[in-house]
Amino acid sequence: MNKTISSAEAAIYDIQEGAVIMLGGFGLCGIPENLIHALVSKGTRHLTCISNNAGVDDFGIGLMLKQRQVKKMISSYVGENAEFERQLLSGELEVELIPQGTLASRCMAAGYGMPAIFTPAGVGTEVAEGKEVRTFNGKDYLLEYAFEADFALVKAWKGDTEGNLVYKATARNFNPLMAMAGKITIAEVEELVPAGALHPNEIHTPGIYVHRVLQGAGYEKRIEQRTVRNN
Amino acid sequence: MNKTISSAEAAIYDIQEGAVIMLGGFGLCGIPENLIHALVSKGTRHLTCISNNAGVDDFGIGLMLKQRQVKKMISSYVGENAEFERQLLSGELEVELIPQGTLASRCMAAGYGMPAIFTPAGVGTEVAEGKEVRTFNGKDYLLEYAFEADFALVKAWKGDTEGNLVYKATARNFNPLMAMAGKITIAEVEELVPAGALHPNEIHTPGIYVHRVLQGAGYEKRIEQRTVRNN
Amino acid sequence: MALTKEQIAQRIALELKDGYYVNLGIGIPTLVANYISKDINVVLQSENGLLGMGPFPLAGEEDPDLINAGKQTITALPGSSFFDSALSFGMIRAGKVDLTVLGAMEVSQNGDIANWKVPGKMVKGMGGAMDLVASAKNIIVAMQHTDKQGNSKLLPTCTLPITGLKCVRKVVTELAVFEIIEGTFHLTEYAPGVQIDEIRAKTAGKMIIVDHVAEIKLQPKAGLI
Amino acid sequence: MALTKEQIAQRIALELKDGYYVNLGIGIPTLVANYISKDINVVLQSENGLLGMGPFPLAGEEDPDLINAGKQTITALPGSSFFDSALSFGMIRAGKVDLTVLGAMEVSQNGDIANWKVPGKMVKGMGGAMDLVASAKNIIVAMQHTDKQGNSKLLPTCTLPITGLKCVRKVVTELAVFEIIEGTFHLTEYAPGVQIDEIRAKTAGKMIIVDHVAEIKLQPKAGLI
Repeated sequence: MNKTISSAEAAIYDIQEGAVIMLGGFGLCGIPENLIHALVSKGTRHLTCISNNAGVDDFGIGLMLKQRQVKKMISSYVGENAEFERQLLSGELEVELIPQGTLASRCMAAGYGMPAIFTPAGVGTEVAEGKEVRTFNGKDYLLEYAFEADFALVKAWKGDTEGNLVYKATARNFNPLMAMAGKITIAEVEELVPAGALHPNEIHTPGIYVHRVLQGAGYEKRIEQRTVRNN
Repeated sequence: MNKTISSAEAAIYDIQEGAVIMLGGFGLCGIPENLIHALVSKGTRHLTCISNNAGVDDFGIGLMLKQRQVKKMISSYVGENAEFERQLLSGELEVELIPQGTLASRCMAAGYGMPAIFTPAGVGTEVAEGKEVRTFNGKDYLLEYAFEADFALVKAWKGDTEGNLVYKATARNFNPLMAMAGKITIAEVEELVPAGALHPNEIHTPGIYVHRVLQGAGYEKRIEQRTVRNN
Repeated sequence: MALTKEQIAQRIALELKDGYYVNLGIGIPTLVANYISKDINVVLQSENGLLGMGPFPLAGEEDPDLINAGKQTITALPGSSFFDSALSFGMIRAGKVDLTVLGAMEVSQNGDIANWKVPGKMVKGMGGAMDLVASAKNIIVAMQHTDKQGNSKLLPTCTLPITGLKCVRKVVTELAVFEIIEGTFHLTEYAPGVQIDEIRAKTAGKMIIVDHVAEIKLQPKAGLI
Repeated sequence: MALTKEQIAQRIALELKDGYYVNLGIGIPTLVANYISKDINVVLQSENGLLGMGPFPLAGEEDPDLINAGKQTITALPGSSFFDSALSFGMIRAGKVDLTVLGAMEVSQNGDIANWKVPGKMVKGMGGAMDLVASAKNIIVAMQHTDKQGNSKLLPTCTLPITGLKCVRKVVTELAVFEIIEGTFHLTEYAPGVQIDEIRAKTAGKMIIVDHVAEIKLQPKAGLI
């Protein structure tokens, strides 16, 4: 079942205006660089983006923001982006902030066919407003619904032609969860290998969740906070 | 954080009469052979065992059944065991049958700190009796509670001294889920390696979930249904 | 002539389309793997934690760590993946498996299925059956048309304890193929030489014959195992 | 003498016990890693998907795929593991992390914490803070005792939007250490040379002084970074 797609443009050809898309990554770590560039080239607008962060001004989702392609961001933290702030304050951009673990769990719930999950995150806070609270064993939890998206755009380290994916280090983050939650999941990988080249024990995302797999190119993998020790 | 324990006897020393224990494995595939043998030697009784299956007459949980150590089995399928059937029909053994995916999800829920999950499995059946039904997007789901256990006994292929575990092939099954659900999780492994010998990308169960890790010995790994092709 | 079990499997193999992920239950469903067309790519899921199930191993190559949901030794094809039981049923619940083939003791005209429990007999458990029938979007039942006493297994309502409600889309027996639509068994195909009157007589549930009813055609053997 | 930020971290390092899994938040909490005793084994969790976080890399050895929750380049120690964000918060929610150290803008006498939003200012989001405070069984807050205007950050009730309710167990500031018990800040330690009257004046919430109140003792530097 060969899911290879030849170009980033072809991979996203059917993402329409107004689509809900998930984008993997934590900060700039593990983001689908090629697919974002293709979306920027395509210029698709009015997108709802579910992503833990919103990139920086000149990289990641920031590139889409600059072109005003994003109608709404659903994120846990959006701090590193002046254009984002400008659009938010001017009312051009809608933002929904949700706890990071809730974001992760809601993606996972979709991939596991669970319509909703219970989490204690946000109980007693603004996040709980309008939400159902339920007590189990004396502790309160919020009912949070599974997230689905028209498209999930994820980045893996290696992938095979069947769509099986392996992530590297903390570039894993939301990628496997969003890969499970997309109605159509598009994965870009640093190294695309033939079926059988990845050991079946080591696969993080089974190919059944992945619809298209792209050999990425020109990875910049920008570092947001370069921090080193002295000795 | 060295979690190595020197013997199966030492690993299970504090499993008391009446304890609730989970045992990994699907059929006889991936069962904690050494820990079961130690429990049989110890003779601990009145156990509640959560395990997908109940072993066969002379292997796996069947050995514990033979000694009448099991008060109650919580399983999805218990078909391969004459002594089991005898004890069940005579009323010596209590059995709770639950759908296999529900069993898996309830273990996982515990490991993810979720008090309950929703699953459609069992809606409209005996399994739903007394359970809360809830409709999401026009489909009915049962509310099923997280499973916790006093002890989880799991079997991995490789483990390191920090308790990180890697499973092999379909011997993975319930093991990582139960490893997450035990108040005390005891893992036996075919190959115990130093911390750092397993690649951190490839770990299936992070050591935080594992309290004791044992180098197993004398694995029989019995095959229940040896099936071969001719050419 | 009624179909053999192999022929029932052979007929069901025609339901497999290119690109399908398929879960085959124990019994007749397992035999379907023998008849998958070489012209299509199909991936078999085994709910104990495998995508990409291959044929049984050669003698001497059995791996006790590699079994299917029927606990038989099997192999894994290139491109396969292993995962835990929660993810396995997760992908089933999430509707990622395109087709599920199951055995049954009874099917009702509205698509209810009973296949796990006979009152008065030792109950072995439902295994993954309740999860599969509650989740799969496309379920085909493979079974004999009648029980050993000759009683119809295609019923107005199930008499045995239910495994799942309104889930079966199609039934293939040794006599016929039915689609279940709006509370009725729609007879679409009959086994070669079998009279529709015989099928009608052995089908206790509400049955109608579709206009384009035809003789069952079988896929040539071309499979995995 | 009020403690420096480094000294606050140094004091908190004394709370780490052998065998602990610890999550350190951004800011002062991150500095705690510098002071972990070499006599104990502690594993650091980073909620973006890492157990076994090591020191910052040497220049030239940064890996863009290996960062902490503050997006800083870091390293992974032998025995570490990587996982996805759902499992990361899963182990937090399941109570597997023994100690969580966080910064805060306000803490109330019943242990409520506010650390994510200031009305009228650009809101960047809660990140993982709400998950951490709702789940962790043992939370220590590291913060300055007062804000830049000199207002107490230890309050009867939080004035800023809440991050979590009744979750903070201990507060360490540049002036003092408090345990929060039954709706009261229990002063257990004071910074060397700081008068209890000053602490009282700068603590707006209900405060009592424990019998065994003592001067803060610091762990010598002996850490990872």
